[in-house]
Amino acid sequence: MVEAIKVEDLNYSYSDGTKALEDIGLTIYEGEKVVVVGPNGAGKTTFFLHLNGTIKNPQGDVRVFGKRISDMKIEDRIHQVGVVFQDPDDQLFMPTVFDDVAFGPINMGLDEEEVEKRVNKALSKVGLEGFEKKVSHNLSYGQKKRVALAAVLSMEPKVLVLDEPTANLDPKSRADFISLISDLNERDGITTIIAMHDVNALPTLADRVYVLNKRIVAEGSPRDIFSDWSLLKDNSLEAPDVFKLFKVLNCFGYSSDDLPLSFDEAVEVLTRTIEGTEGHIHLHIHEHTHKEISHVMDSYNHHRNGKK
Amino acid sequence: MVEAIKVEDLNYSYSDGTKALEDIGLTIYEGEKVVVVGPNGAGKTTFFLHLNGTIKNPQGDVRVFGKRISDMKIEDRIHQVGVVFQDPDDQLFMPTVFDDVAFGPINMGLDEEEVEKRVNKALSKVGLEGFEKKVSHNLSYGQKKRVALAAVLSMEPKVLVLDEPTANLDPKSRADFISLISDLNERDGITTIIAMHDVNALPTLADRVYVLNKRIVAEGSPRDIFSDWSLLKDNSLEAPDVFKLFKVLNCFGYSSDDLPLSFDEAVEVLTRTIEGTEGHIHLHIHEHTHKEISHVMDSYNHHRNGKK
Amino acid sequence: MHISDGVLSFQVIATGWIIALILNAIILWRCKSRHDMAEEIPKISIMTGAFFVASLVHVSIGPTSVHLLLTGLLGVVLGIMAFPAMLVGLTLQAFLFQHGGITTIGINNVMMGIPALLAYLIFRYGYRKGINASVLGIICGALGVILSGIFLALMLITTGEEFTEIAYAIVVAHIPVMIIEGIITGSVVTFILKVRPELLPLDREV
Amino acid sequence: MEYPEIDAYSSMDSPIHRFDPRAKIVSFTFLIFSLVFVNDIRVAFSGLVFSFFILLVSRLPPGFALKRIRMVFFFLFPLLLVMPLTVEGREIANISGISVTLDGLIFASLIIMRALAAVTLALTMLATTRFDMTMKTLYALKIPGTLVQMLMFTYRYIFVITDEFSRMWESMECKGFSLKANYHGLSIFGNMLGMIIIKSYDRTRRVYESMVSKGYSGRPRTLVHLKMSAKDYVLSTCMVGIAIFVHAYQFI
Ligand SMILES: Nc1ncnc2c1ncn2[C@@H]1O[C@H](COP(=O)(O)OP(=O)(O)OP(=O)(O)O)[C@@H](O)[C@H]1O
Ligand SMILES: Nc1ncnc2c1ncn2[C@@H]1O[C@H](COP(=O)(O)OP(=O)(O)OP(=O)(O)O)[C@@H](O)[C@H]1O
Ligand SMILES: [Mg+2]
Ligand SMILES: [Mg+2]
Repeated sequence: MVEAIKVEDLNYSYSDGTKALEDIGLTIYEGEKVVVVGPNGAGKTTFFLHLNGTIKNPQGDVRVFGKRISDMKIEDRIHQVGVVFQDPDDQLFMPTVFDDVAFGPINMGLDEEEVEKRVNKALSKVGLEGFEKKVSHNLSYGQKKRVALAAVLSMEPKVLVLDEPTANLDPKSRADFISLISDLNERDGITTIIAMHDVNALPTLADRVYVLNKRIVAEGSPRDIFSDWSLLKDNSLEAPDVFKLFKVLNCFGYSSDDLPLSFDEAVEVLTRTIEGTEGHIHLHIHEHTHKEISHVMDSYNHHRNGKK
Repeated sequence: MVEAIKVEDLNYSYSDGTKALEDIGLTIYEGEKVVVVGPNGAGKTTFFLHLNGTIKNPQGDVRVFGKRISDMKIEDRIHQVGVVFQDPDDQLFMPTVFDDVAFGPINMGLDEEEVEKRVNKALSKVGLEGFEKKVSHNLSYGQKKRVALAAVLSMEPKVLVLDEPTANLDPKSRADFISLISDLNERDGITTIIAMHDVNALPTLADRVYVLNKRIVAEGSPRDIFSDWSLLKDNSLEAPDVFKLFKVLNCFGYSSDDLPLSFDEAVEVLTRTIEGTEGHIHLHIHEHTHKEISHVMDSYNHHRNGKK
Repeated sequence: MHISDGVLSFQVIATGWIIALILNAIILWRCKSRHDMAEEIPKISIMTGAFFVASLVHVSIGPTSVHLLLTGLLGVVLGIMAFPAMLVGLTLQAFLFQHGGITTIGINNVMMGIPALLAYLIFRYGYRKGINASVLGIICGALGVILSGIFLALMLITTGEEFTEIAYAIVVAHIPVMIIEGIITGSVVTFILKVRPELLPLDREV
Repeated sequence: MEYPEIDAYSSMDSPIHRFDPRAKIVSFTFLIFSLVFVNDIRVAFSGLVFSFFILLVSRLPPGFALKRIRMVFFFLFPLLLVMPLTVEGREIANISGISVTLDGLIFASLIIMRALAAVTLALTMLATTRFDMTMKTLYALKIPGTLVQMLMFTYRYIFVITDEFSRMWESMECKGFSLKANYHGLSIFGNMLGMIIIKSYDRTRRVYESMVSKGYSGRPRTLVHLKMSAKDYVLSTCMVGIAIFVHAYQFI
């Protein structure tokens, strides 16, 4: 497997002394989709700043497809890694949508015709054909998010880094955005690295999860991470509702080893299990059910008990 | 029941001609918790601006506890309705936390001692005792959100209006904030009106839901609203994952009339149902199961199919 | 309070453009040689945007209302970059609102930019001498306004003696604005010092 | 607070709208610079009439145009009251010992006509082109790229900061604050302004980060497609001709 991003012994402190990253080491392979989770202030955004060259001399080793990021030419770097930040207003700084989406390709030194082709392609990927002439402040929040994504897609990066892609979006825009990102990963083979708090959306966007809290605290499949409730608790995380519910169903005697994480997966798993068990599942209360349930509830609802 | 907020025939257009609200009419009773949902740009924030007197001469009738809002003195109005906006950075403009939380009470003309008492009370409500001297701008995002809430609580409003209280919070802060708000409603009897996109958190914060999309499109209990999938589809909404999952369980022969909306409720309902059915539930595949499931999936996952 | 087209004489307008262009060229060239322009350009632009928006606020005094100039504050916050920032701000004001004029962008830049630069120098010097920053803020805010007023008066008188009385009146009319901006600037400086001191040019190299 | 919407009517159609932006900016600016230095009141009047004619040709809605032109008139109107009293010259009336002079009246009218002509032309020039195009045209006209970039970015963030400002203002008002010109009010306003400055400063870092991730290095690069036609040449020659004529006619 090709190593798309490899980080070793990365440290970072802000000028006011805040230590934001400590001994970060991780490897992300080409074509993977990886989510980074962690509480507010964990250093996710700071970590991403290392991937786009804002922090010019990283204290540690940051490699993209084998090359040190600090040795790369700007044109090469932006062709490898594109970062979409959280607030679209920070990323749309040009007068029109066209100018914003064309900004990267122009900086790459492409000729006019190629720039236009890329702008059209990027806008059609995010479903905003015909918006070229529009002015950013007339767009809705969800549309601005898409333009910000298009402005990075137009550089055709191999690795796409997204900071909180679903925040503040309405449910439809959120679902659209999620399927757009997973399409980019699955159809176009773009490696995606995402930071987010939205655990219910996480399973669709992650093959693998890193838990960051200044250091890399844990790494694993979404299922591994969400099964470890003390890890979740220590890092202010939660498990998806569907996952928690299946934990409870387990207490009622439903037995399946692979607990689903999202609604879609749940339907699949249920169907499979029921078909596999000769067409039915028994849910019942046995001796330990109540104890088991309150155990699950305590483990996963830890946050709720804090303040009461 | 006392009518806390009564709005009739409310219209609003922005100066550039954007029609944001059309013929809004609604009544919210004292002590209720109401959530307003709707897609991005539906007019939720615009509607809230009418409740706090920012829009001075509403085109329509907005009454708070029976009095027209445009006839009320500022001091009275802010004692009745407190609005917490989405972005805490827009609401914290004083040098220290104390100053921010004291801002409202000082404008109400209270004496020093009373102001201090209120600040302490408000800060302890949001769990930030001892933060008085801190500089608001240097707090974490979740803490800022709490300070913004405290700055409104210190005016001791009878009605609390919150715009997207959970956006951008990490899962723990989100859970904390949700339980804080429901405490304020349940223990202190404050009427809460909330706009949000976070459907998984909605059930805990809503007795009643209004769907807004320029007009009031629908009104009802969370269960009514989430059962009406064509309503959801037309207004870019989704149902909570737990609810959708129980719809699927229904297809497998689980029968219960009150489908749970949140994880906590689900555990309760499951336990009750299983106990009620002599200790077990059968899940099985019958003739129509597959058809029913795909029907449920199609109804609720409408957004996913759009772009593919 | 910038002067509109059609009032000043050719000599004054031309002098204004010449001084403005030379000063801007020197400042930008200096900035290019010391800083990374890729970092400076968004910084100046967005800060200019903030000042542009803030200067649209009207404060009502009695029956009339004045809008803010914020020359002193701009100098204190942006240092010598206040001068090109002022050029951008004035151009946009003339283009977007037709406030001020097109032919007078140069002279307006000088008239408001030089007081901003002076405010900056006084602030830095005073702070090094240990004068309280809030007091310095008040002084710089007030000075920025009154100096702009005096410059404006001088330009009018240079254009023709017909303007003498009006020039005096303009200086007098600036006194309330001076007081208002003094208070505002003092409070902004106090605030920034408390919340984000590194934003002020306390010991920053020019 | 309202957005600046100078180009709200730029998508209309008229000969002025169709005028090539480069030629338009050059010839209008030339004409403006010429008309503001006219010293003969009759020529100034003709200039004013000509600029109104151009405004009419552009078909901009009169309400929109007048609102902006009016501003300049109000600004300069006091001259019309003061100058006849203060400027020495031929007396035309005497109000209880104070003489009103014709020279003062003429001088004030001259200034106002020059100013109105300039603002009318400027308005017509700017309102008939999309503002982004105006800025790109400046770049095409070899105005230093650094300045044009600063104009573009500032223009964009005026909208973002206006929204931010309005939201802060709303949240202050809903806590019972109203701005009055007293110490308390002004110092609270100062805090708010300080906050706007700090937030904008923080935003500059984030914007810089996102520019860097798109390969920005400070060099201006923009795509502009402009093509002059014969019509554009004719129109600009006319306008420049008029601009020269108003000063040169005395020598002919
Ligand atoms: N410019 C800065 N100067 C000083 N400290 C900073 C700066 N930016 C961030 N920090 C601090 O660095 C730490 C990491 O911040 P970062 O923004 O990377 O966290 P995050 O994981 O992205 O959080 P969130 O989930 O809230 O977006 C925090 O403690 C934050 O307060
Ligand atoms: N200051 C403004 N000027 C003009 N139009 C505006 C302004 N503010 C909002 N709008 C428009 O009014 C409509 C309603 O906006 P509003 O912010 O109330 O929606 P919302 O329901 O709060 O959306 P969101 O869920 O994204 O917060 C939108 O079409 C928006 O573009
Ligand atoms: Mg972050
Ligand atoms: Mg809103």
